[in-house]
Amino acid sequence: MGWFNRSAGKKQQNEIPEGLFAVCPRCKAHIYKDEYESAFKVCPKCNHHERLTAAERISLIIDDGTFREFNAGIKPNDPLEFRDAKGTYRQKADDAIAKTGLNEAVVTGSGDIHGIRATFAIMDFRFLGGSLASATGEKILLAAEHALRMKRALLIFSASGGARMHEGIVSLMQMAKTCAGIARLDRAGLPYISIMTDPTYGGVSASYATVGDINLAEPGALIGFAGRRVIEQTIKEKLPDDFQTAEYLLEHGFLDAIVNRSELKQYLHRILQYSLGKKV
Amino acid sequence: MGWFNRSAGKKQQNEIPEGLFAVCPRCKAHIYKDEYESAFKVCPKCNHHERLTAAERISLIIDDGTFREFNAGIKPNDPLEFRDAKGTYRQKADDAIAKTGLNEAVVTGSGDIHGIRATFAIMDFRFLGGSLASATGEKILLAAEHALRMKRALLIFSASGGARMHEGIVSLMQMAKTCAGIARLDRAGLPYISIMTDPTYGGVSASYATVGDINLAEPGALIGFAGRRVIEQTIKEKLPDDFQTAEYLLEHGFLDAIVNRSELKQYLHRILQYSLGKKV
Amino acid sequence: MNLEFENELAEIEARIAELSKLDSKEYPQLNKDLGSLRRKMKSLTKKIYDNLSPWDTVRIARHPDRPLFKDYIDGMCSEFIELHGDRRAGDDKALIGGFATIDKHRVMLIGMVKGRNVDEKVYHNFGMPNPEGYRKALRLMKLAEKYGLPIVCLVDTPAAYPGKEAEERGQAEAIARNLTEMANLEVPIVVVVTGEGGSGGALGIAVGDTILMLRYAVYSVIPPEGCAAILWRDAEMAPQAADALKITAESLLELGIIDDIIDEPPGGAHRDPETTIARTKDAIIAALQRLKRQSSNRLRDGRYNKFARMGRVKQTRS
Amino acid sequence: MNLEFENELAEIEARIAELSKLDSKEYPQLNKDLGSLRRKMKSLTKKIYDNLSPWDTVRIARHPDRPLFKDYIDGMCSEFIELHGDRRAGDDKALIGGFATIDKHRVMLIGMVKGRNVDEKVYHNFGMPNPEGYRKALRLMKLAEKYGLPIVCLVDTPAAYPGKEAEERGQAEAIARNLTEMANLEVPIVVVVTGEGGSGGALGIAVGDTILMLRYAVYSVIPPEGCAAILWRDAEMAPQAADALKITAESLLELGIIDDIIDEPPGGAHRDPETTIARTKDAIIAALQRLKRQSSNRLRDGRYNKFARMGRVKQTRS
Ligand SMILES: [Zn+2]
Ligand SMILES: [Zn+2]
Repeated sequence: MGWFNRSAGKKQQNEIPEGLFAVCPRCKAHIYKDEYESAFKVCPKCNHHERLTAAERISLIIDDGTFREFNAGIKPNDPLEFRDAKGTYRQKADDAIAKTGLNEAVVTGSGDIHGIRATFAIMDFRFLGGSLASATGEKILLAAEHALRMKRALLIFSASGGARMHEGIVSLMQMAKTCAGIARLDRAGLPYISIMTDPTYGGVSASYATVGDINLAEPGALIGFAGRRVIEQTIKEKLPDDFQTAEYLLEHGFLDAIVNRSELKQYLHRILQYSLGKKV
Repeated sequence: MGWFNRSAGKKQQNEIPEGLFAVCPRCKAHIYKDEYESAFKVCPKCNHHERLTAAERISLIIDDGTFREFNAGIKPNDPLEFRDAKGTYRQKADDAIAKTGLNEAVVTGSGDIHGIRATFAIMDFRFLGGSLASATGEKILLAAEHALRMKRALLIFSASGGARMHEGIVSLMQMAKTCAGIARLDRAGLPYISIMTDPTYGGVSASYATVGDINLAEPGALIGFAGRRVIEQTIKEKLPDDFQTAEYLLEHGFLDAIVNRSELKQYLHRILQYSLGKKV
Repeated sequence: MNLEFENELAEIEARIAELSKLDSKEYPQLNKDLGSLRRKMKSLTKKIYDNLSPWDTVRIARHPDRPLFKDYIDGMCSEFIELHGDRRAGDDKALIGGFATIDKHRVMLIGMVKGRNVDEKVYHNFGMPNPEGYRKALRLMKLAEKYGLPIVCLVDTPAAYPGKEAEERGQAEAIARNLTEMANLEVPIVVVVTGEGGSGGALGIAVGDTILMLRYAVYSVIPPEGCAAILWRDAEMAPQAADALKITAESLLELGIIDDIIDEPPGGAHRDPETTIARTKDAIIAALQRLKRQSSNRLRDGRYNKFARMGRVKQTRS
Repeated sequence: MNLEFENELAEIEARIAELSKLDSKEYPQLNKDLGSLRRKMKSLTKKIYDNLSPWDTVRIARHPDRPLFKDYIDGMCSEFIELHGDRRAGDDKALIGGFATIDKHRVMLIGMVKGRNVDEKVYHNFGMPNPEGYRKALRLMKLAEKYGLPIVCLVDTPAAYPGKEAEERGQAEAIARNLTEMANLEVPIVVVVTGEGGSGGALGIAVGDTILMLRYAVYSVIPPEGCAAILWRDAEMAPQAADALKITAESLLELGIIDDIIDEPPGGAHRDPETTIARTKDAIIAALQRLKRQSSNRLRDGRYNKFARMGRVKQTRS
């Protein structure tokens, strides 16, 4: 469990106050920050899984030193030259780049899981809410093509509020574009494993995230097509508390399993051994 | 609509008293027998579709003089040498043969629908409740193989209470056997159209009847897996009146359409023109 | 019903209707006046419709008299045989399909049904499909593939239905599955956005080889009202959002999302449904003829490349 | 729990248990008596189990201590990763499946779960699957096909659940779909009937290349009670119906429905689950080794011919 004991997160989440303790955003328990970080931001009291950055996710899942990022230079495009009340999308994207140190809401590359090489796309919710836009879609399609070329499994970790409306229809088309990549992998008999983390919504849940050969989710992750508020406004009733939780989706048949973060790497390794029977 | 004005039924159903009038078994309306017969036993008042014999069905659907029956000599087998409180299955089968003039609960052959040649399997409920047994399954599989060989559409008219328990496990296996035939047709891209008539239950609904490329049913036909009484006993509540009717199944997504008997031949002809685009 | 930017048109129309009732013997100027009014009507229509804002276009795309899927079925098809059910859970009333004959072409025709009066609208859930709708559509598309029939999809939906049961039965998965499977289909797929192209709910049947759009249809990642509420924090800013989102046929053509625009008659489809439907039919036939010549592999690869090109971003070393 | 035809065995068992508590110093005959009792026990067990009626066999197949699917998972597999859900409506608790490793073989393992105590039984719906169960099973089988994994199905169900919602969601269609799609699968399928093979509900996962059956399992088109109620008009005649229906492994082997019988230890699987499970494991491994050598085409054709032969009837000119 080497990957698990390393201290990982270099960035602090806003929820965690400076000092010795972190505060669980769900149960408000005070947790030694070291303990919290080394447990990859899982609350030891209530099992709340806090959102991870792409870098933290890589350090959690991928064997030390094996990750090779590709297409890191792909940055948001601005096909609509979009501006809203608060300014231009270009500025917003630049701010996101500066804030996160990422060029887009997804990091793609190749790496090993306990020695099994695979292709990865890992979303980072901090970058404009993990929204799906042209550069995100492009990177994911290129990752799918990479997996196809190398005859490897593709693993996508989703974390997204949905399509990035600043790129309008071009964002919407990324749903079809990424799914076309998944479709090619499927025809080639190559495994695609989708891991949904909190949150996975809209244009991402309605495209690559839910059509994994195997659909996994982290405990408590919120996953849905429409947002809770939109639905409540539409049907004019209150939704149950567990609506759109991973546990709710499992019960309704859309997840193969919910996997604790501490077991996720090992779990993926076990699954990959079955999925690559024919190819490796 | 020539097929429709011919007088068809040579056999009298028990429900219809001798004399000038037939009585609709549903709405109890008195109908001129000639009118009733020439409407292929559809009540003009309530649209009740009375069960048809295989011969009536052939005369309703297949162009005059084009039907060529095959495998007519296949008769019930008695793999278990079954006998119950009332005697032997062999005797029961012989009685059914004598009563119906058929050798089994299904008649198979080739014929034309407005000039389009197809392969048919037409069940007859009078023969031991249209039950599926080894000879029934054999004839249906041979029909599927015939359609495959001739590159034609297969049409099956179902009318059955389910598997014939007198042949025990051998009857059960006919479900897998007939479906294997359907699977081959599907792989070859050949159309299979299922027409469910009253009643279609158990081993027949849970095999070939419900996996048509196109699933049709006659109005009011009862179609289900388990019988109403069994379900009511299991769940200990009363079922709605329309439970397991064709209309109910349509609403729940399992039928492509409900077609009136008077329009069925024309409807099948229209559909066949779409289904054979690639093959003919 | 007339939209507010059409008020002037409505006035002239009313005037024409009034004059038309008069007797030309008693009113010698009548024909001249009518002619002049008609000319004015025509030039004003052109002026208004040449200068529509994107938000105006949204209003036209949602116009209650705009031809709906059933009008297209009646107007384009010599035959339509509806095929029901998803074979899993139900028969969606907002998204329907079936065998259809358009000119000499036998196709699988699929589209959203909005309904005209209140009862119809409720029955068809205002054209907002549930997961069963998308699953039925996929079933029919696979049937079309088996039978070698081209697929024609007419898109006109505000959105996939955002309901509780829709979520429970996997609205997201149903759409995602369609996007994935449509990429694999081996028959031609022609898509026409005829009215509202409402986000993922529209895209769920819109992965086509040829994607056409009526002149005053819209196609958007989010309704302008929703976008305005989020980015402007004021749903009233919908016109601004509509503008920013580039949701008109012209913008989509420029962006390389659609292949062609089907022109609407002067004053929009709602003023002349017949011509609109005839032009749509012609455009579909032309697309079918083009696509039918392609092998299934070429079709599939072409479709892949088409979508792969959308929003292609080159690596920029910074 | 002991069945009434095992009463004599139970008495001897009780005697043995009693004697075993005694001290051999105070009771010099002890070891001799115990030995004789054990010999008697053994020979009586053999006598009883060699002369079981079909109805006795039904009782054994339903014995509460008979090993259940979860016991087989624990006993046969070095790893089992359950995969949930049908991606449509739910996650059936009566029919489950997942990746499993049996010896050196990675497989997709699928089976019915009955549950041991009342809570478990209710949770798993007494091993009676709903349509979601069959659809999940099919999804997993197709996944196995994609990954080139053999499929192993363990059958133990009274029936597919005859419920209202089961009908509404297409119990018949779900089973029929499995029968059809399983015929097309390109990977080996090994089926073992371990307990109750309840009609279509069992067959829904039992279209195999190799079909095995435990010695005291039963497999029937209808439960004997149901058959008796219909044909004898008296459910109490179930033993007669069980006899007539030929539902034992031996009868099924004779009829050419199954390929082999897995012997149960003396006194049945419920007296020695460990040995039963070990033998089942060995039989599965042997079948896998045999089937893995066959090409996918040969497998598929072989499966077709296997079922086509069942109940083959020759034309007799009369
Ligand atoms: Zn906590
Ligand atoms: Zn009547």
